[in-house]
Amino acid sequence: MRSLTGDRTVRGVLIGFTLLAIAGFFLPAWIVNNVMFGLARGLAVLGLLVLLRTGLVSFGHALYFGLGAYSVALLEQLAGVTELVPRLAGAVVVAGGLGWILGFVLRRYRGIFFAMLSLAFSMALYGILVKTESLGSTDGFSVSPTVLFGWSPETRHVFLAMVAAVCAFAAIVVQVYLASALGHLTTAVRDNEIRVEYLGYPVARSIHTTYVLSAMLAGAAGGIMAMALGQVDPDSMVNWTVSGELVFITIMAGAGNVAAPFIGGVVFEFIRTYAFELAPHAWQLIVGATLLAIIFFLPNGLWSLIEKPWKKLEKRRD
Amino acid sequence: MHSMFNRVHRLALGLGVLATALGPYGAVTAKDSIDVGVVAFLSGPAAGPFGVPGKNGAELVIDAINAGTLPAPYDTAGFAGATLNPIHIDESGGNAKQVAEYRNLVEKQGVDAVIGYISSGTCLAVTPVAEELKKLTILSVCGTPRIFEDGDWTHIFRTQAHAVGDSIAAALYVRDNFGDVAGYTGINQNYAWGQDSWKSFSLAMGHFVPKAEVSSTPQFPKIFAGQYGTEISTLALDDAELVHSSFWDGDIEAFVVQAKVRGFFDNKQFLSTVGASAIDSLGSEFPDGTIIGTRGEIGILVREKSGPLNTWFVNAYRERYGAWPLGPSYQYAQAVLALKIAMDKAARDHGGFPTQDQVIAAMKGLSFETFAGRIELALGNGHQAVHPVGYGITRWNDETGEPEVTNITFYPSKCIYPPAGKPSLDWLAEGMPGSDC
Amino acid sequence: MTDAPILCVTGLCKSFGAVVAARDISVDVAAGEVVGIIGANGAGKTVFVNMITGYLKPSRGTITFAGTDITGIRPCDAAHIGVCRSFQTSQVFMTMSVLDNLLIATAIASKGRTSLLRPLRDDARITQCEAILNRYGIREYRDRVASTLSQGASKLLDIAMAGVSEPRVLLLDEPTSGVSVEEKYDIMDVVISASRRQGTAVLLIEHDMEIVERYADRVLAFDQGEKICDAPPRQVLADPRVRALIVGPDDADDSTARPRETTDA
Amino acid sequence: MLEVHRIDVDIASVSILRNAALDLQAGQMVGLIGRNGAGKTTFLRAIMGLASIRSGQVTFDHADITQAPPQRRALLGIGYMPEDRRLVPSMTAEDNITVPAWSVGIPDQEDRLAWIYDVMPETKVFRHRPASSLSGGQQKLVALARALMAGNRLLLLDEPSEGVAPALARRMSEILHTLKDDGLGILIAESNVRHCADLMDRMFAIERGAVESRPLRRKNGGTVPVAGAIPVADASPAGVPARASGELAGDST
Amino acid sequence: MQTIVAVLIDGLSYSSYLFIVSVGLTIIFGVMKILNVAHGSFYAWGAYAAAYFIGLFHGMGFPHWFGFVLIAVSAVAVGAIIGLAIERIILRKMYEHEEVHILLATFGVFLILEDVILLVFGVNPYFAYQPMALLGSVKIAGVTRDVYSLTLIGLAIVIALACWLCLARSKWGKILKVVIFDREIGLAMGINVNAVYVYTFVAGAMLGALGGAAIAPTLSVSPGIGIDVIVLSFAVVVIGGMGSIAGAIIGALMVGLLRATAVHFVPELELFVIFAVMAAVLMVRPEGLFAPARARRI
Repeated sequence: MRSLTGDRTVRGVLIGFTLLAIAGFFLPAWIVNNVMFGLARGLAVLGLLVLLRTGLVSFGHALYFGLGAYSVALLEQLAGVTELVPRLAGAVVVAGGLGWILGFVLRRYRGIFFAMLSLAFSMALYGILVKTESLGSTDGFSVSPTVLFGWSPETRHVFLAMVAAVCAFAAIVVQVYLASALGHLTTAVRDNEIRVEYLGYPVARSIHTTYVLSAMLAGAAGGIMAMALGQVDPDSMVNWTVSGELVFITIMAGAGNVAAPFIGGVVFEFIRTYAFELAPHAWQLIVGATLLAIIFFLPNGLWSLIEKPWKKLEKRRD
Repeated sequence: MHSMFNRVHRLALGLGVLATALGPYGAVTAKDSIDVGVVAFLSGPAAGPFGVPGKNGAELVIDAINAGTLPAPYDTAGFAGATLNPIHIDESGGNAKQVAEYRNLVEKQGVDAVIGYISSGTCLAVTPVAEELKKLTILSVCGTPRIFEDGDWTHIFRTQAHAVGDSIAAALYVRDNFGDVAGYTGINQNYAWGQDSWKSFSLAMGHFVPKAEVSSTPQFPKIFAGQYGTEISTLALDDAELVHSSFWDGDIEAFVVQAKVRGFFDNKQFLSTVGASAIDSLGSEFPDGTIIGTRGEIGILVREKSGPLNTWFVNAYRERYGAWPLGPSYQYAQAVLALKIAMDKAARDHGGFPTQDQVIAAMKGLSFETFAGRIELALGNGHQAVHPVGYGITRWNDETGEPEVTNITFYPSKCIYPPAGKPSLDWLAEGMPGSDC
Repeated sequence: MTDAPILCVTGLCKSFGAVVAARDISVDVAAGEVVGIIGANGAGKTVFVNMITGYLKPSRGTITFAGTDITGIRPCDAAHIGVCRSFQTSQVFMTMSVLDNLLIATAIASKGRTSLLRPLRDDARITQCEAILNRYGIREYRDRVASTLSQGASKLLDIAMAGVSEPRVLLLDEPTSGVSVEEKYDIMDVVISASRRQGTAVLLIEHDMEIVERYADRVLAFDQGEKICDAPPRQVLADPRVRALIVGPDDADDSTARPRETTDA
Repeated sequence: MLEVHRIDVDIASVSILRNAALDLQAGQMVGLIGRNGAGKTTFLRAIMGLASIRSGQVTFDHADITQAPPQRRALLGIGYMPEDRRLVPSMTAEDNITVPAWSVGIPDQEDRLAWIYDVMPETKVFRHRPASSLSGGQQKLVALARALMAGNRLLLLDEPSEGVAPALARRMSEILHTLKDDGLGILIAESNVRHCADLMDRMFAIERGAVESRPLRRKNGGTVPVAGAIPVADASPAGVPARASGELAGDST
Repeated sequence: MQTIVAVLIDGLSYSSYLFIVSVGLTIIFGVMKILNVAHGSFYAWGAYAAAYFIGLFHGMGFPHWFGFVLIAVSAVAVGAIIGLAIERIILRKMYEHEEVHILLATFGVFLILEDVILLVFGVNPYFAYQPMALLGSVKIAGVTRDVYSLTLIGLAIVIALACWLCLARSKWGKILKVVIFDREIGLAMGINVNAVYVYTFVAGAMLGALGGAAIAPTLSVSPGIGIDVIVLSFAVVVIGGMGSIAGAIIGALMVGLLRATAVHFVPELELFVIFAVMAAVLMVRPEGLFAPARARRI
């Protein structure tokens, strides 16, 4: 516990998200929306960040993002569930469960093969969703507003606070995980699998654990996205372009810190909103150009912009 | 006034206060102008045949109303005196994106109302959000019956009748003109619109042409698939001679082009419930003898219909855009018309600029004269329109170098829509009790 | 030294297609014994080690460790029960600091699973690792990123990581290759004294005959997958077959042409 | 013919070579001796243009080729044989050998091939077999032949006798001897000089840290002069991080 | 029987355009080790260029057959211009970057090219049915088929043969083989690898564009057509083995025939089967059906 509160990142995350939740009550609704969408994507990106730490890039994480979103929608369709906790739990459990199953296969793959197999799995789900009428086919489903212990808040600002709380919790869990020996194993596996194996820890298990954690995060993200948006559909939740966007945000954000994905997610959401407003027919062009610019000029992502002053701050406090 | 609101918004953004307290409607008493989101496909396969003609239709009528140049009885300028300032939004990109865009329209741009939506899927997605945000929204084109049969909405209106009437009218037309058809199949898109259309058409056929056999493999390709080689083979191999389709966007053109080369239409009787846009865009390539509908007294079926409003609309449209007005042009224009009528009426009733609730009250159950027919908001507790639906047979006229539709029959709304409160598929399954044909 | 062998290898065979990499190899290693393995490149030394540590499955034959059959076991399980190895080219976590490298090794070695959930940089664990760094003389590199280490230091780290769990069998694959002449005895002294203290059996693959001669209790000579000699060092090195195949063409007056022998001249 | 002036080479921003220098004349065979990981391969790669040189200069026939792309160096007559042969397995031995001729556009291709078969008649025997069906030693010969195709002036050989049976190693020495007598310059990187020490005209020691003076005695009792040495970066790394996992098989193959 | 013939013909014609697109992708991957997401854009650009020019020239009164010339010209032009530009401006600077970064860069290019299409060609769909109409139809086993689709099968065969000849029978092919096997050995053997990369990328882009241009007459060319194609060709390439031409043939045949079978018998599974097979192949043979199996690293 002492190490938890002593961790600067943990403190930073707590303060940041608290401020964000409070600020939410003073911000206009459209900003609140964009921030929520951004946080939801950020949560999925946090999952990709954990995978990236172990050297893997999934080009099919929309599988879990979509699964989380559809869990929320289907829980409502089939069982009328609109409570936050079961919704979120459903999303996490379903995504984590499938992640656990597919993990047995995926943990054997690296590099491009890992990326392609992830893509195949996600597109198989996409294929099912798009073509099955009872799963909403291309339309998907509407998702009604979320209820918190029987209370349905009038404004979405309360929901933002809930989302912020979930994201802060996830960020801290990931931070603690990455600081643990198990978490350091992710980097160890990326650096040298053989050594990890010969030290007595099965590489497959390390990757599997990371993968399930990552799937759960993406599932939660999808669930939150569905709740924030009020709508799920295959093209905006499961198609490969969604996976591509998530990887894009991961690179844009940088893998340096658990807070980076959220910053990246929110920045992405605003870039997209403004790009769409500025040039409805060329917003993808703006997003694509941003992506290229980041790869060329900021290969370590936005976090590298924050890291320097942050480190300086740390030094001063020491 | 509007700019003041912008300033308030900006102020709220800056200080972080007030914004939630002051809704965009606040305590408004009078307005010089209103902002209305107009949503239509501006890109993608649905832009050419639906989105752009729809947007044009809206634009034409909005400009005319703002200027007060629309023929009587709509010759007063403005919407309750205010000028309408349209904000055009592209409907493409999927339902989730549209929901986000809707929120942006209302919460960021602060529009006073939203008109539009072509895709049934998008309508279904946007409706609950519109209700949540309490914003007057007039759906203009989409046809799924689920909107008002599965839900009860205060802020949503639809000035277009739902698809069940199209299907019943289609079955009636088949009964009246192709009564001896032995079997039928269909190709429809795999989302709300296509599925609903096929379901209600086959139910109606069961009722009106009971001896016609329904195929076991109707096709449901993905919307905007663009390529139908395999589907055409399956349909061609099917014994059924009548092929029903509710394709509407670029898909209908792609299908017709691909099927025509393969001689598909020589062996099959094709029935297209909404494909009229392709008649103009494909010209002589469009197969003669197709049963075509336009979902109301609109588009090519009323192109020649006289009357001051229709003549004005067709001529003004042709003059401004160099093309015939299509069905969607009428549909969007009608939605704008409904807004004007309701706002004017509310202003008259209450004196002064009406609030949103007053407009909604005025619009409820409205019955009004449109360009070539009449629309009654009779279903969905006064929120859902009904109107006659007609079909005809296509023919390319070599002399004029224009397509034409012959043998047109309109079926009255009393015949093809269920009574209020009755879900249409149940009504169809029960044999359409109370239908007056 | 106890009499019961800790590691028993019987009739081990391995072939890759037509290439035979191990031909009916049988070896017993007693606890605390240091066994040198020599052979030319491609003689099958590394294949032999890879089979014992479970990286390769033998085509035939069995490997018994402390009375249990461990043939075809996974490397991580082998390590877990106490069969560890170092590598010819050092295998360390390149992007991590030397300390973190050792911390991870220590964390894995401490058998309790829950310890993996504790923060890696646990104070007690750091103290433990610093002691190891001291012992191997790489304390000064504690916070250096592993990729910036010299080959010698990297090698030491590699061996230190292999030895963290105090294995009962330690396989050292060319521990002094890539290490400067001055360092090689230091490394070997540290490693061998640690293993003698813990009673670890060491299998030592080496090209450097001086090292073999000095540290091994017994030497196995391999040629083309076959064990051709198994005897005390002096005896093996004197064997004419070994001299011909492994040590080099026996030209007494040309012996200085071999760099390894000239280097300490 | 070849002069390397104090070159520095980094790989992934890790210094591999520092101030490395060497020179070689036509008809000379020069050994570059050092342990695994000392930087021998990097040195050869730098001369071939495969590793970029941060500072320093490489000249060939007094022309600066420091920044020249590899294909230009091949055109000048420099041939390279990598340590692990790297023949294209699906192509025949002859196709492998003639690759440089096609790519560089050598005009007298046929003559060159005939000359190679003349020097190494054994390669002619299996010229139509796919490289994948050749034994390790045969592959080594093909790799040498391939290096000769472009390299009619200077040969860069990385561990030519590594993993080769003694008989073949002796044969390899013979071939190199012939080539040397034909006037080729030959630079051999070896960790084990056993098989060609007596052919070497000069030796360069490459080892991390300080330079060692290392007189080497010939069979006939003469001494090979140590012409110079290459100081190599102090912090020579234990390898490039990327593929730690590929190297386990080590000398098993 | 009729159905089987229909499935075969539908499957084959679908396979053939998939093959043409995928072979470009697989060549680029094989030689340059780049998984090019922007390949979908080449397809879209090819289709747009062909549809636009066919419409334009038809309107100017050129005969129908001129469409075939335009298809070829569009493919070559798109490949040469866009392919060259991308290789020169973007990829050239990226060869040293991480795989993910290159993949993402091509994703960025894809996004940009998607919108440039909108800006250049507008939002309305294009129809260029004239070449298809010209060739008419033929009746096979009771099903009327457009000759154009059958011609596509022929085109695919021609391209497969040309690729095979080029790779297996020409010096060029052998040089490519060396670069594919090992870029660095290629360099050392005097191959101008940069030039090889340019030619390869342009050739791959041309094939991608040709796939689009050739299929354009049979579909409505509208925004977003590249999105589905790119994953389909990924599936083809992965099933067959990345970098293998024979693999692209097998992959395209499998995807095309599976899809046709699904549409005829279980339309709901149309998309699912393709990706399920892709996943299955990856699980059993990660390197694809036609790539030589290599030892898996731990």
